Amino acid sequence: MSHLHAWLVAVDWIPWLLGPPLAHATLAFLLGPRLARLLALPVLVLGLVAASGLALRVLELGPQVHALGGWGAPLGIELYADGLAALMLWMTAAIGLAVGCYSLAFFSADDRRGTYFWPLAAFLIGAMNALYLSADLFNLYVTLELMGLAAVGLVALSSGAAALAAALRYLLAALLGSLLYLLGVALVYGNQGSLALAGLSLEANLLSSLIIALMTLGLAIKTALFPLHFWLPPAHGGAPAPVSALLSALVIKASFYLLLRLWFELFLPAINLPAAQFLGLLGAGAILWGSWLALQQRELKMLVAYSTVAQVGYLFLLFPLASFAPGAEAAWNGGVYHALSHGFAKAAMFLVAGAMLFAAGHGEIRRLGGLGQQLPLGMFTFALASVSLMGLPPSGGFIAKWLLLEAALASGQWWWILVMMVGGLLSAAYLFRVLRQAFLPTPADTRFRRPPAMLVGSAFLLSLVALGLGLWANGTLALLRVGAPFTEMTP
Amino acid sequence: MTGGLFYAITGVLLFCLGLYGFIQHAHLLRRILAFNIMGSGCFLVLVGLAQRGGQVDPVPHALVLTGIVVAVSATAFALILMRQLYVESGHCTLPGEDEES
Amino acid sequence: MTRTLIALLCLGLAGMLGWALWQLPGDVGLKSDLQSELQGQVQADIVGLPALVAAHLDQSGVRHPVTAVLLNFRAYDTLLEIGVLLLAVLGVLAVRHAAAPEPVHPQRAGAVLAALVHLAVPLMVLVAGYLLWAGAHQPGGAFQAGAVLAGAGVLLRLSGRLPALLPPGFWLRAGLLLGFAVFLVIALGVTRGGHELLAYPVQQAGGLILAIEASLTLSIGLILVSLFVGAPSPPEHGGEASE
Amino acid sequence: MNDILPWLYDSLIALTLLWIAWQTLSTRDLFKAVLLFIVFGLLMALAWVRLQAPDLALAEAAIGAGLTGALLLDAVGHLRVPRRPGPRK
Repeated sequence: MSHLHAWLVAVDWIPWLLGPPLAHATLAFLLGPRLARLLALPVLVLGLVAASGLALRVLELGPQVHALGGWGAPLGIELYADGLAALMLWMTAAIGLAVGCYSLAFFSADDRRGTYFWPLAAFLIGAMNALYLSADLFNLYVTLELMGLAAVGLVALSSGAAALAAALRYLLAALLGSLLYLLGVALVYGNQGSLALAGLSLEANLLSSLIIALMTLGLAIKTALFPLHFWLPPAHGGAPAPVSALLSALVIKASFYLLLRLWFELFLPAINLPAAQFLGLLGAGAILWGSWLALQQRELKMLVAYSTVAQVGYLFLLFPLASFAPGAEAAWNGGVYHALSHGFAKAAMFLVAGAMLFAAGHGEIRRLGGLGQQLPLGMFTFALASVSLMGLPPSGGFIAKWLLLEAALASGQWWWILVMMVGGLLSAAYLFRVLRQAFLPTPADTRFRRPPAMLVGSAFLLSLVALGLGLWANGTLALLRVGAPFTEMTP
Repeated sequence: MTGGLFYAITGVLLFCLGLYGFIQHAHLLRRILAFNIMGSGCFLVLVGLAQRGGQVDPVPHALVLTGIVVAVSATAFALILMRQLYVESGHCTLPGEDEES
Repeated sequence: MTRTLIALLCLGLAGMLGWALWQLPGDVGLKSDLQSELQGQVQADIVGLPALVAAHLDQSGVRHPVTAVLLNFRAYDTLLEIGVLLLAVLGVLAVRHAAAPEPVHPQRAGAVLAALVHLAVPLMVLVAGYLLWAGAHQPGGAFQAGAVLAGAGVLLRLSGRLPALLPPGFWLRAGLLLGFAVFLVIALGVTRGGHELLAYPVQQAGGLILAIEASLTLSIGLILVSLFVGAPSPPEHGGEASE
Repeated sequence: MNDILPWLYDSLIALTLLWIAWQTLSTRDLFKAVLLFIVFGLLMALAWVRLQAPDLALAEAAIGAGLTGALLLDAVGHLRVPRRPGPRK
């Protein structure tokens, strides 16, 4: 055991997080879906091992730097992994593995969509890993584009005019977002003469305010922050279930992660309080408006997609809550914890929604009666994921909301507490709508198909992790503390 | 003011012009054109601002070369999505955003 | 109403950005000492990176600084960028795959176009080769060469001499992937012996970069042609539209 | 006098760039818009020459104006084939 531990810590895992997914994408395209399926599990398991190894290494040795090409910043590009990056990488690897298992059953070997699903999904995971590791402003732009095009390609796997429109809307939003970000990069480079995130910081002046506004706006579009969320529901709700899970759980978190990095490193000296409060206000709008719309939806997957719009709001409460010294660290931890637990819970929920659609043959919530008996483990999974999304103990979502509440109390910003309470009640309302319907008796004319066990099983495992994040919060928070911007935490 | 800064300001104006076109047009081909103009504006800022002292900086040249390739990839993909949408629905606009004329 | 608002917002953004940039270099006399000190620091930084590139140029394996940045100092950007190109092709294929198959309309070329193609294509291949070779010490390189190659492909396609490329067969896929694969293998291969990703040994840097560039040229040309050819052809008669 | 000439040249390029961009986005004819965009790309190539970036001038002419132009022209040709618009909403 100690041998394994020593080995995990000794290896430089960063190349292992980039090489295998990109190689898998290449081979999957070259050799076709059959070999792609064979390679999927080994590559995804390797990804989880590498992410775990990196997390352990960061925990024991501190933040890791990998100077690409041996040049070092600012001449070359540096990769950087601290606790936050390690956690996001681990989430990507774990959810990626579960979604991979699910997809093996979801896309049968002769499903036409599988031909392009595997290379696109492998590219997507490689792009997200690259984004989490990058410490260079322009390289981050390239990873954003890589991730965006892979995600849009996955949405375009569905056929029909509605799917094409959803993909186009998503593509245009993603391109607009990355161009706004790129203009910010151009201004930073012109002003400071470097692209390496380490060592850059903005002075407080008009140009800096404009840079912050442009880059924040661009990344907020990509994160689907209210009122810029218009592209998310059709794209996430209309895609095949495993794609929805990847997009809703992971892809929006990547742009949020970049926003966090920028705000608390590059922008920090130039940020003012109203800007942070404004982001919080948009977050509050997202929570209320997204939950309200989720309540109106008739289709199961659209409900889950609007729930993502609402849950993104909590992430943005981090910015106002972290702008006062008391409670800043709790806010930081709470926001990141919410990103993690929402990732696992939402992936589980989209995957199980796919299984429910398979079982019932449609997605209309009103006609889901009887699923509780037909798919008991599936409905249990849905309930577990709901517990985390509502923020009930002992889930990861509970820890996240608890930390955010703590931050709000410590900094005296009681209005955000109010928003979180109302948001919690609304999410309970829309999630119970589904659960209540599923446990009604089966209508007479309904036929169910039994979904492959893998569909429900992988979703169930993810919902267990969402729950486990609440039980093993100490270890996770210890990792998050490595290299964090706030370190006045009491043990 | 040097030539570099002059082109950087031109780039900023192009970006905002493109942004206006991107938001305001509903026709997808026009939005793709606007996106390309925004991109060109960005590239001018990147090179021009870095060279406002007068000396040549090869780093933004390499970055813009990357940017041009990324832009053509995105343009090609968007165009084909648009054409397929046209084949399947007869429209060149997204649902709910019909061009006012 | 909204239109005017958007116009005003864009105008305001343009004005503020322009103003902020205009103020950047020449205002030393107006500001406090601190500001002018910062100004000096900024200027020094701007000199910094080009000087750094120049200082390391002899270790990069090429003599042209832009190529050195593109394929050595910041080669990782370029690697991911080829990924973006591949993703565009994959996205196009996914869209066309999801759509119902359609009949192929072979295109017939006129005599003038055919003659033009006869002359232009070999010339363009030559130009591409020259651009690729030139990139090591003067402007040019894989991207420009690939684009010229793609131009030749587009001409061939217009004259009807290029077979339908979709769905791509094994060898076409191999060609599309070649550049990315060679780049990736070299990026990972040099890590043997505890080096960083993409850390080419100084003596082999020139050769490795040439290998990468040559395979990139071919792949970029094929990718760009595929993006052109992959478009759906216009339907002969308007089918029943569906929403 | 020697200082004025490059200035005039740069101003001419910049103003034409802005004007063509404006025309591209505001003209009613799609085909004309695409042609104007190709001209825009060629002017960008000139701007790159003025900024002493010959690599970018080459790439802009080949990719920005040439290939993007070809893709756009092809698309316009496609959209000119009349289609009965389907029902909306």
